[in-house]
Amino acid sequence: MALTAARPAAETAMAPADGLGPAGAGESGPLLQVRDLVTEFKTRDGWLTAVNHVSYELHRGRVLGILGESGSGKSAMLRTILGLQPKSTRISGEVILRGRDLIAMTPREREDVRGSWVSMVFQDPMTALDPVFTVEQQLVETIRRHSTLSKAAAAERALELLEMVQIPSPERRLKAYPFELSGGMRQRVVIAMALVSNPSLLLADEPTTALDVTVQARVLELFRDLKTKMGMGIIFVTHDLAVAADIADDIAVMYAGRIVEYGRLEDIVRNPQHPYTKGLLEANIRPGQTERPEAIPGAPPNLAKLPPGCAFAPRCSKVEATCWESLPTLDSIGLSHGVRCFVATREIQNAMPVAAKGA
Amino acid sequence: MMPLVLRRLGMALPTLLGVTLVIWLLLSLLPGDPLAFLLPADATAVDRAKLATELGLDRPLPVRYVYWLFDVIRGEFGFSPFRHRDISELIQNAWKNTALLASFSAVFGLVTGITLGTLAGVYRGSAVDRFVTGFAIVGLSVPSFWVAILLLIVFSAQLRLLPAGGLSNWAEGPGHFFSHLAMPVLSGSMVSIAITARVTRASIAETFRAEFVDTLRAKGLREYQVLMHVAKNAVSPVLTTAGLQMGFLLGGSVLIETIFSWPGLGQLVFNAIAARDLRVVQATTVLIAVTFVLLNLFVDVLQMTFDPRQKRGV
Amino acid sequence: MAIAEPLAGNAAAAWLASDSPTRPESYMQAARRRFMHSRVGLVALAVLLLLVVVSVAAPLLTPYDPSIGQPAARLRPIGSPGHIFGTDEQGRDMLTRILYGGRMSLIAGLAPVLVATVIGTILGSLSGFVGKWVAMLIMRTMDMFYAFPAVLLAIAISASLGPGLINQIIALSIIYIAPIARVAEAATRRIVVAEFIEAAKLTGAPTWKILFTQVLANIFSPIFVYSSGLVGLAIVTAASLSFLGLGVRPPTPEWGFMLNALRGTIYVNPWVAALPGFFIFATSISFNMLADSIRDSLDVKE
Amino acid sequence: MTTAPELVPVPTEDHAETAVYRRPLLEVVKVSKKFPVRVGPLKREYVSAVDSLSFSVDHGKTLGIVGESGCGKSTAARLVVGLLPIDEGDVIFDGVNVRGPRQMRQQGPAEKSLRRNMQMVFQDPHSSLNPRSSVGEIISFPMKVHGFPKEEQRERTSWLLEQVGLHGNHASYYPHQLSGGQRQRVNIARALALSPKLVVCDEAVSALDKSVQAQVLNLLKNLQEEFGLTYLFISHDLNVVEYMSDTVCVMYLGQAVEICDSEGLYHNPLHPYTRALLASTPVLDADAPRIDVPPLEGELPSPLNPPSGCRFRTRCPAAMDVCAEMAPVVTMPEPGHRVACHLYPETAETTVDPDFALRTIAAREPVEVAV
Repeated sequence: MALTAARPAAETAMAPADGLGPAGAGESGPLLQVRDLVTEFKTRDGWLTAVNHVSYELHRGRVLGILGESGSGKSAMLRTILGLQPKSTRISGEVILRGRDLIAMTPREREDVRGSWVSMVFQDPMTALDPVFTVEQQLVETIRRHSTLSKAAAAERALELLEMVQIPSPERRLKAYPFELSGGMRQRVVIAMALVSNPSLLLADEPTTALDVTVQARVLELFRDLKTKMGMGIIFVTHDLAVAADIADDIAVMYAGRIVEYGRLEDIVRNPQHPYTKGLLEANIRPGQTERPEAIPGAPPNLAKLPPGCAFAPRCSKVEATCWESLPTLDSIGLSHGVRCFVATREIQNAMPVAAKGA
Repeated sequence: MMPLVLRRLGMALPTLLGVTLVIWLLLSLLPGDPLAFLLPADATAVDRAKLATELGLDRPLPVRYVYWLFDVIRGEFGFSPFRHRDISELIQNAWKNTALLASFSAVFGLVTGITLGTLAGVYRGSAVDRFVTGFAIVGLSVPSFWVAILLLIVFSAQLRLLPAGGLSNWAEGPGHFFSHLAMPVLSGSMVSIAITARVTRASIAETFRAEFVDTLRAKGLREYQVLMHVAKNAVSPVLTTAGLQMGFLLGGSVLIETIFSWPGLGQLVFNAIAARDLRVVQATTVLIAVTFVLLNLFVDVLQMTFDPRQKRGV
Repeated sequence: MAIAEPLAGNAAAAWLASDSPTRPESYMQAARRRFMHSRVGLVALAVLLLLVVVSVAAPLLTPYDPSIGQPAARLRPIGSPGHIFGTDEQGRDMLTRILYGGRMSLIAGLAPVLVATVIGTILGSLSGFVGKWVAMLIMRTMDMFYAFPAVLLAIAISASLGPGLINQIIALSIIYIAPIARVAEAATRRIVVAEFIEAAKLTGAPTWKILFTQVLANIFSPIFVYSSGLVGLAIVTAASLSFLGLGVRPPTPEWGFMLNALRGTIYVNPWVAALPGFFIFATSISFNMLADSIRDSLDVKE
Repeated sequence: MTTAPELVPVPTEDHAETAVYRRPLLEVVKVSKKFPVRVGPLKREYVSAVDSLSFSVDHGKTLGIVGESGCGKSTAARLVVGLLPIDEGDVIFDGVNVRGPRQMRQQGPAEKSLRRNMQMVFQDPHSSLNPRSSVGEIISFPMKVHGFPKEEQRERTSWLLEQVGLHGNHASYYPHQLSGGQRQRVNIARALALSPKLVVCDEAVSALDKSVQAQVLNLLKNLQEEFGLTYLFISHDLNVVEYMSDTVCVMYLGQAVEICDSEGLYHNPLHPYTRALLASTPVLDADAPRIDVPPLEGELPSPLNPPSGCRFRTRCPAAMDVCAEMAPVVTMPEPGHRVACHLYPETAETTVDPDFALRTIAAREPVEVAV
């Protein structure tokens, strides 16, 4: 595959350009640490908390799937990492990548980090590319932003990148405008653009949601390749549990801006603990299914009007009086498994009295 | 792209025909007696009939229109009995002066408007934005002829800095030349500045909301590079409005030229209206309207070069 | 929705109560509420109402006749005793003429927009909804009017009809029909592709019924916003026509014509000469600000 | 003038049994539709959106149509209900041939009853409800058109709201005050207002959050059981279509490539495209049985200029020479399992009635084309 061949060239190409200095400490630890991240938006009715005290870690070569429905704060969280939120947004917490806190960076430093240390792939390939520039123009400008390559060399590298993401007849596609490409091809161009300087972290915001399933299958395959062959850490946001199961190593389930359950893929798929995660698994129609799915009642909450206590309480089948009064903590219930639910934690503690407690 | 340009040209032809037809109908059919002004009060019926035949008024309507149209195409507009001159000769002199004033106003108005609009669009919600938005609403509401009179009061009547009217040519020195242009240009382009600033601001602000801007930022592009992308995407509505501005300026020239005694088409129309010299009104209106149609045609073709879809002939 | 009844708790009850508004607000109620909170809009509305009241009540407010002057009291400056706004070149009281002139200006600004809105909406929505040759016929004709600079077309129409308030209103109405028809057509075309129109067609409802019950309410906002924005412009354009002598006949007071008449006196009595223009401006900007506030309250994207 | 024919709950005995000698409620016979597309300044070409599509749906059953974007499934839905005029072919509803919008605009009793009996649930929870109408007005509009008395309109509206799991108070709500799932329930209530026999669901759950999607699917199933509704269920999600439908029709580039009962389709897909579709659908359980075929190569060909012969051949892993030369005929390699592919050649055993090639039930009686 072209991926391995392309890598050394890319490294030499990008090394000198960014004025970020050497990557700091933490190279040996987790690639990315998000600590207590809070993002608040200003709206007509006051401040709205889209990301609510979210913390997690991501290691090199792993894919973290963030699972959530509309309004769960999953996209807002990705944008906060990259600093793409409007100026009026209130942000607190730390996002530590290669030893540097992205939140504390100056806007100029963050511009340098974007596209070099961390890249992003967006949901809708139809709108993610500038419609009035050719694919080549958009790739070359990105390459030259993060390297000292000449125009000709950058064009060559652009071709290489298109080959890497397996676009058929790449020479022709370079000269094309986005509207001349199919959805799947556009998403590959967006991915190629994200790979320009071999980022160590790739953020993917529902990158396959707008694609047909046969195209989705091939794009997911591409992501798997990127993970194994380039060793980057990927945060893959999706609303589709089945897609997450297809690509992620670890999964964090978000509901109303908070992580309600996290764990390895097997933990989540085979041993879900939070009633919401269970509900999502149930609601997902499986191939060949004939029995009725058990639906979660109600609708995802309005962030401007969250219930007191647990945000899932109004839809929860196991709701108790305490759920309405106070917010459960995210308790660790296994080596890599955690859940934010009074009932689930209690049941597990009752079953295994010696189990370690606390987050 | 070429076939598209041709297609656009093809579409302009019926418009041109329609425009001439509307003006012709308005000014040769609606008013009562077209001969009343041309004949002495004691004219006999024979005189009338003779004049009517001379002017072709006894022919059926469509024929009259076609004859008139061919005259117009040849530049034959007839004779103005009030000015005792050929209308085409009158128009020719006035045309140069109006073109001079209108192009200066257009350049000034568009440059100022686009600059203000871009600033406001880039710094949305800032003090600059509020100033531009406020200025735009004033510019939209203020009558240009009132601005002209205010300028006259301040700069001619009170301060005695600028001449109250007339035009100067380049030979008399740039200072002299521009002192005559300053007030007409300023008052005439007020509305253009306001509209252009508004449209530019809206277009830039809208483009900044587009999703690809996120991609550009996510790639790490510097903010000025992002602005370059936004600008190219935002240009289309600005171009459209630029074409329309030329129309405002040409139409508005009637007022501005009258106030500043600028011997252009506008003043010609004004005097012709006062004298009910409808053939002059007709000729001038046709000329301005045709210019407007052609300008918009030019803008449309220019726009195609910014749109890759049209460039590729899709 | 079938929400599991929670296991009591006051917090739960309170939240559930707040979650289900008992009397939801309709679109128009929401727009009215938003408008009542916009300071600019309310001020503009107040100014305009004041203007309407004083110009209607002009005979009660001033002892002078607007058309008869005192030759002895010509060209008094602003602030003269008995003539707060001074007098014009014929010795007529400016305040009186401004008040009476307001009637003409308001009528000349509002009437054409009203007429053009009705006709433009009918033409535009019909062409947007029916499409095909109807749209072709209507919109091509509109394009023809669109190909003129508006002021010039108004001048041409007024010139051919002759001066007078009615002719001026006709001229202005004609020039505003085309742009309103375009807005109406675009809005209609956006609406007719919506799925709820397909749903209405599926019931077998006749076209006129769909147009009235489903389409009109939805194109009302954009058209209303556009038309209200035109009033300010129409007032200025009407004044321009009068300025050129294509409006009311003297001695009827009208701001545009007054401005023209006083043009010659700027060296003698400059600020009185500027007064009528100020009132045109103030009326026009009030309408424009009102229109902006209405647009924001109706939440229509430009 | 008319009273509402109530949605009468069907008797509990298996109605499929009683339907044996009835003709299908809906028969779609070789229906084609082309759309003009401007390709140059003066040139116009035709996109074949639906090409010779045939299927039928029995009373009380569900036929699912599945396919990717551009396969013509939504066009097919609109052709069936008459929102688009049919270029060629016939749609026979309850034994009556209907040919689209012309009938819809006519106001005779036959047309009125037709309109009552065919309704549609739309995809987009935003654009499917008139933002200026209250929920009550939206649901009662069809009844108003059909002249129901005021009182009955009101009663029936609150009854319908209850049926779709909403509260009577919701009648005074406006669409923007409802969640996506609630809007879709209103959408369904409106479709049921005239007690239709056939409800066409065009991507009715695609825009919903996953947790809400199951609610709406359950609601649709409950309503079908209770009132004996017949569904044409259209979606791009193979799992959902399979779950909802008795029979599934797979479409590719405007053509039906495979029609089969949903179980057979899942366990034994025949057409290479169906196999690819199944293999591409992400699954939760890693150990679930999967069809191991490589993901589809290449791009969807332009519908302006579809490939010769079999339209799928440019992306088909099993493409042969013959595929470019001629379009495959529909065969029935297994009972009730129809497929259009050269891998399944026509023999004496696999041949199907050429006129009603893709009907789920073999034609029992000649179709009388009425109207």
